[in-house]
Amino acid sequence: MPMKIICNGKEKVTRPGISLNDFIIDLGLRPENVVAECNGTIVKREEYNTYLLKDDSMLELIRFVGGG
Amino acid sequence: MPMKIICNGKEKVTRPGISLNDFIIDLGLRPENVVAECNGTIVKREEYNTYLLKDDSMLELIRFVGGG
Amino acid sequence: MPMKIICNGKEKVTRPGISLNDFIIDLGLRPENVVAECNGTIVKREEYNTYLLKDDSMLELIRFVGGG
Amino acid sequence: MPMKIICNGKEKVTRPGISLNDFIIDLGLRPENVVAECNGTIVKREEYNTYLLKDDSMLELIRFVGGG
Amino acid sequence: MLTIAGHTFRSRLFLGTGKFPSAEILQRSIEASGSEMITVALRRVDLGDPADDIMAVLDRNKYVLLPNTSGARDAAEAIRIARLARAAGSGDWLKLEVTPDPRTLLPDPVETLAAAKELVREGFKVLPYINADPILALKLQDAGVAAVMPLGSPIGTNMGLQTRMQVEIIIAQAQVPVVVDAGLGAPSHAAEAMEIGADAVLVNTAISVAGDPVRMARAFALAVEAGREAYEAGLGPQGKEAAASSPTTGLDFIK
Amino acid sequence: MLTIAGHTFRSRLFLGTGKFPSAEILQRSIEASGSEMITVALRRVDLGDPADDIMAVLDRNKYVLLPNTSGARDAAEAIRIARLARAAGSGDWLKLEVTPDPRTLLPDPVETLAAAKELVREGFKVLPYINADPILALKLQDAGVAAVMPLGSPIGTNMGLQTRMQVEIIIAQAQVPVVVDAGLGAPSHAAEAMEIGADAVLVNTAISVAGDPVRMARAFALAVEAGREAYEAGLGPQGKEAAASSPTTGLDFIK
Amino acid sequence: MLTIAGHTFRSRLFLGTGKFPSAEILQRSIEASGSEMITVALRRVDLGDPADDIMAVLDRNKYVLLPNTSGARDAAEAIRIARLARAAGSGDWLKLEVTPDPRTLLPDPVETLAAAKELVREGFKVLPYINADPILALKLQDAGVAAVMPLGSPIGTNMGLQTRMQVEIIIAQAQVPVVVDAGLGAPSHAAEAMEIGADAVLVNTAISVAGDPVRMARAFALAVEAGREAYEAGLGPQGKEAAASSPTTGLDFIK
Amino acid sequence: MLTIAGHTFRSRLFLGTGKFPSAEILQRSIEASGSEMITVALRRVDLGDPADDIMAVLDRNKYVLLPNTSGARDAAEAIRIARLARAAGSGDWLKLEVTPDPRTLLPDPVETLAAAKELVREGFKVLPYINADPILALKLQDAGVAAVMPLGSPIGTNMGLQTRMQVEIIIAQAQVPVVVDAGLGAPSHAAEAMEIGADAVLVNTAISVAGDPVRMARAFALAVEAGREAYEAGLGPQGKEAAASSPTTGLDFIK
Repeated sequence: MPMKIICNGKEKVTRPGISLNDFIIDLGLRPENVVAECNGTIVKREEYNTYLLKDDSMLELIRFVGGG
Repeated sequence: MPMKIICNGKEKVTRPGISLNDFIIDLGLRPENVVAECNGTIVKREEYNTYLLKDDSMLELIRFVGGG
Repeated sequence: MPMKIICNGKEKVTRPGISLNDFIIDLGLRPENVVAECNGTIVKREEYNTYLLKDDSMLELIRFVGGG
Repeated sequence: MPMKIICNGKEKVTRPGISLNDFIIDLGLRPENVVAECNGTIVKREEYNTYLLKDDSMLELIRFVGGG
Repeated sequence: MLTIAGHTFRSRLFLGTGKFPSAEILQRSIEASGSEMITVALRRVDLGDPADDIMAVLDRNKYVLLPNTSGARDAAEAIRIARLARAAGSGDWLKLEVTPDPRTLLPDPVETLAAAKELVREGFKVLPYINADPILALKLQDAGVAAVMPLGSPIGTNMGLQTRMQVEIIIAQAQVPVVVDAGLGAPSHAAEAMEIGADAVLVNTAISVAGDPVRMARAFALAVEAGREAYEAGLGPQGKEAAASSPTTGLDFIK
Repeated sequence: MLTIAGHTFRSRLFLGTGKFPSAEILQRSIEASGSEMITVALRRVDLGDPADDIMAVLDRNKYVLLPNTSGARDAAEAIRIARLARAAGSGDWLKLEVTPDPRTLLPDPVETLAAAKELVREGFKVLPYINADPILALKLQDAGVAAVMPLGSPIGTNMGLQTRMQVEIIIAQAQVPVVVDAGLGAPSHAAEAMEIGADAVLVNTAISVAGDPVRMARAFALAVEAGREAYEAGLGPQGKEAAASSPTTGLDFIK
Repeated sequence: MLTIAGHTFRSRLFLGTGKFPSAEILQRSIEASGSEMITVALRRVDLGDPADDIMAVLDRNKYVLLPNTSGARDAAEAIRIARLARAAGSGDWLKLEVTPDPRTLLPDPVETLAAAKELVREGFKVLPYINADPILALKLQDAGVAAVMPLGSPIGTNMGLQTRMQVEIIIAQAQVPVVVDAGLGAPSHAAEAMEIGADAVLVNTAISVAGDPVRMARAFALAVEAGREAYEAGLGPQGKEAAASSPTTGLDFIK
Repeated sequence: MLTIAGHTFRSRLFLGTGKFPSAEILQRSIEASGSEMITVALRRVDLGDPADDIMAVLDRNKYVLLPNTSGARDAAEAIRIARLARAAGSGDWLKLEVTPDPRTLLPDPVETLAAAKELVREGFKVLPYINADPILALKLQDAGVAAVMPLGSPIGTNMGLQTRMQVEIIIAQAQVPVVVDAGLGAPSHAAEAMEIGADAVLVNTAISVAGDPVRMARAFALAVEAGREAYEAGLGPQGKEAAASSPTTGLDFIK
C-alpha cells in the first residue's frame, strides 16, 4: 500500500521504499539542482540514491533562485 | 441717452459725463484702492473726481492682490 | 608615624586614621562634588566622614567635568 | 638701413621690404601655425608671402595654445 | 540691522502674500512672521468679485509694500506694471520679475537688466529677482538696484538652496544687500541662506501652503533670526576628522 | 512638550558642556540655549588643579544633569562610569557612549546594547549614542532605553545630518524619543533634524567652538524651535515643477 | 586586481540576479556586466512550477556563486540557510544577510556578527551585508570575514551612496575588501563608490528593473571601471576658487 | 550618435587641452579620451619661447578643433578672438566664453548673447559657455547657436554638477545639444550629467591635473559612455521604501 510524505508542506503519496533520488525525479526536478532536508537533517547529494524515504517523512526540497 | 465704456474688457453702460470716481464707486469699489488707466494713460488718483469718462473710453481698473 | 595613600595614581602622605572626608578637604576639594572609589569599591558620600583610610589604600577621586 | 617693427609689443629690427612670411620664419616660427594681425587688420595666410612689412608696423603674431 | 535703499528693517524675513487660504490667515501670518516687507501683485479688478481686497488687511504704517511685476514677460511689460504700482500708491519699492516662460517662471537676465536700468532712472527702489548668476548680480548692482534677489530654486518648488555655491559667490562680491528669493521650502533652508551671509530671505509658498500657515510663518521668523545670529556669532569649522567634545585626559581610572 | 522617562522638557535642545572657553561663557551659553538637559563627563580629579569645578556653574534645580560615559571602550567600562556618575549624585540619567576607536569616536553597537541592558536593569534612564542604525534603535527600544541618540555625523565634525535617510527611518519606527546627537554644526542642521520629526537634538562642539558661543547657543535654541514648529505646522510638498505664488489670471491688461 | 579570500576577480562589479524579466535577459545581463561574482538566493522548490531553474543559466565555470541568506531574521536562520547553500553545492562563499524587519530590510548588527563568527568557524567565506557602521566593520574584520558590504542606501531604493561619509571611514580603516552593496541606483553612484576607494560594488535592482537591463548592466560595468581607474589615477583636488584652464598670460593683444 | 551643427561625433566627451604636464601626456590623454572635439585657446606667440607649439600634437584629421575665446571680457573682445581663430585656420567652430571677472571666471549673460548673435551672423558654429540659466539657454537657441554649454560649477573647482536642477530644466527645454562644461571633477560627475540627459560634457582640469592624466582621460571616457548608456537604457525609479531584490516567498522552510 502507498506511503505518505510531507514535502515542502504538502502531502505527497508515493510508493513505499522509494529513494530520495527517485522521489525528486518523480517530481520533475533535477536532483543535482536540489538540496534536501529530511526530518530536519540535510541529506548529502551523494546519498540521494541510497537514502530511502519513510512514511510521514518531513521533506524539504530547496534550490537556488534569483536573488540579490 | 446712456454712454458705453469698455471697462476691464467688458462693456459697461453708464450715464454721460460721469466722473471716474463715481464710476468706480458705482462698481462697488473703493477709489483709493484702485488704479485706473484710461485709453492707455494712467489717471492720477487726485484727478478721479475731475476726470470725466467719454463714450467708448477704454478703461482698465487695476488693484493689488496677494502675490509673492 | 605618617601614612601613605595612592590617590589618583600619585603617592600622598597623610596622618594615620584620617577620614576620607578630611583627606578630600585637605586636598582643597569639596567632598560633595567628588565621588570616591577606594580599592575598587565606590564609597557612598554619606560614609565619607566615617570611612577611615588605611595605609596603602588605592584611592580614586572622580568628578564631573565639561563634556558632550 | 634697417627697419623697425613692433612685434607682440617688442621692438624688432629687420631688413626693409621683408615679407611677413620671411619675418615669421626669421623668428623661428612656422607661418602655417601663426595668425598675424598688422596694424589692427588680420592678414590672410595666403598673403603672407606678398604682404610686405613697413617701418613702425604694429604686428601681432598669435597662435593656438592649450586651453579649456 | 538691515538697511535697503536707506530704509531700515528689524526683520530679515520678507513675506509674499500669494495663495493664502483666507485674508484672516494672511493677516495673522504676517503678524506671526514679524515681517516688515510685504510683497503684493497687481491685477485687473475682477468686476464679478469687487469685494476681495488685500489692502484691507495690510497696515501701511507697519509694513513696506513691495509690489512685484509678476506676469511681465519682457522689460516693457515690467515697466508698465511698475508705473501702475506706483500710481496705485505703493511708493517707490519694486520687486522686478521678468519671467517669459510660464513653465519655469525663471527670470530673463537680459530683459531684467534692461528694465532695471529704466526703473532706476525713474526713481524706483528696484529689487530684481534673478537666477543665481554672480555676473548678472554685479551688472545690476552697477545699474543701481537697491538689492539683488537670487533664487534658491524655482518658484514654488520648496527645493531649498539648490544654488548655494553661486549664492555664496554673489554674497562675497555684493555691495548691495542679497535677498534669497524663491524655493526656500523649510525653515532650515532659510537658516542656511542666512548662515552663508544672505542679508534677508523672501518666502511665500512654503508658508501659504503649509498645514498651518500662521505657525509656519513664526517658524520661518525664528529660523531667519537663528541663521543670522549664527552668521554673526561665527560658525565653527567643518572637518572630516572626529574631535572629542569631552576631555581626552583624566581617564586613567578606567584604564 | 517633550517627555523622556516621565520627565517633561520645555526645550528640545540638549547642551553639551565640553570645550567652552571659560566657565562664565559656559554658564551664559547654557542660559542663552534655554536647555534643560545638560551633559557632563566624569574624569579623575586633577590634584594639580583642584579649583576647576563645573558643578559650581550648574544650577541643579534648573537642569537635568546627563552624565555621559565618554572614554568607555566597552560595556564594562561604560557600566563602571555610569555607577560612579550615579554615586556622584547626578541621579539616574545617563548618556551611554561606548567608543572603542579614538580615531572616529564612533559607537560600538554590540557593546552599547549589552551595556544598555545592564544599566536599564540597574534602574538608569539610558540614552544611548548610536550610529544611525534603525535595527539597533529598535533593539535598544526593546531593551528599555529612555530614548535613542543616532548621530548626524561624527563627533565634532560639524558636518550636519549626513545620516538623514537612516534617521528618518528611525523616527518613523521609534516608540521612544529620538534625539539627534553629534555632528550638527549649524542651526540649519538642527532645524532640519527637527523638521523631519526628531524629538530633540544634542549640540556641543558647534556652540562651544563658535566665535561667540553665547550667541550661537541662542541661535540653536531658535532653530530648534523653528524646526519643531515647522514639523507640527506641516511642511508643504516639494516638487520639481515651478508653481506661481502670484495669481495667473487678471493679467489681460498687459496682454 | 581584486582578491577576496584568495580568489582573484577581474571585474569589480558583483551582480544580483533577482527581479529580472526573464532568464534570457538575466543571462545576457550577466554577460554584459562582465561580473564574475553572482549572488543567488535559496528558496523552497515551488512544486507547482518545478521547471523554473536559475542554475540552467549560470555557467559555474565562469562565475563564483555567492548565495545570500536573504529571508533570515536572526543568526540561527542565517546559519541554517548557509549550510543548505553549501549542501546545494555553491561552495564556501556566502553573502550574510540578517534582516529582521521586512519594512526596511536593514541588517541586524548583533545577529550578523554572531552568525559571521559561527560561519567563519565552519569554513565559509563570509561577506556580511551591514549598515555603514565603521566599528561593526572592524569587529567583523576581526571575526575573520572575507570582506564587508556596507549599504549605500536601503535595498531597492536606488538612492545611491547616502552613507558616503561613513563608507569613507570604513574604507580608510579596513584591512579586508569593502564592497558597497544596496541602493546604488545609477552608474554615477557606482562610480562614486569606486572613486572613494571601494574595492567593488554589488548591484541588482538598478539593473534588473531598468528599461533595458542588458544595456544597464553594461553601463554599470563601464562606470565601475571608470571609478576604479579614477581612484588609481588620483583625482584632482576640489576647491571653491575658480582656476583658469586656459593660460592667463599672452592676452595683451586684446588689452 | 551626437550631431552638432551637422557634424556627427562618436564620443560624447569633449576635451580641454590646458594645464597638461607635457605635450606628450596631452597627446596620449587625447587618445585615451577618445574625444573628437578638442578645445584650444588663442594667445600671443611668446617670442622668447617660439618652439612650444600645440598644433604639433593635434592631428586635425582626427579631431574637430574648438577654439575658445578665453580671456575675453566683453562681446567685442570675444568677437575679435573668434575672427583671429578662424583666420588661424581652425574652421568655424567656436567655444564662446565671455568672463569679465577673473576671480570667478563666470560668464556674462548679456555680452555672451550679444557676441553669439554677431558670430552666428558671421557663420560661426557657436557653442556658448553659460551659467545654468534656462531662459538664457532658450535665448541663445533662438539666436542660432549650435549648442549650449551650461556650467556644472565654476571652472577648475572640480565641484561637480552643483547646478543639477537648472541643467535638468535646460535639457528638458533645449532643441539644441546641451554640453555640460566646467567643474566636472570626477567620472561620477560626468556620468551623472549624462544620466540626466546631457548630450555631452567638456572636461579639462579634472584630467590635466590628475595624478595620471592619461588614465583619468580613459576613466572619463568610460564614465561618459556609462552615463549615456544608462540614460538610453532607462534608469529605474528612486524611492524611500526598501524593496527586496530576493523573492519574498518560498521562505516557509525557515519559518
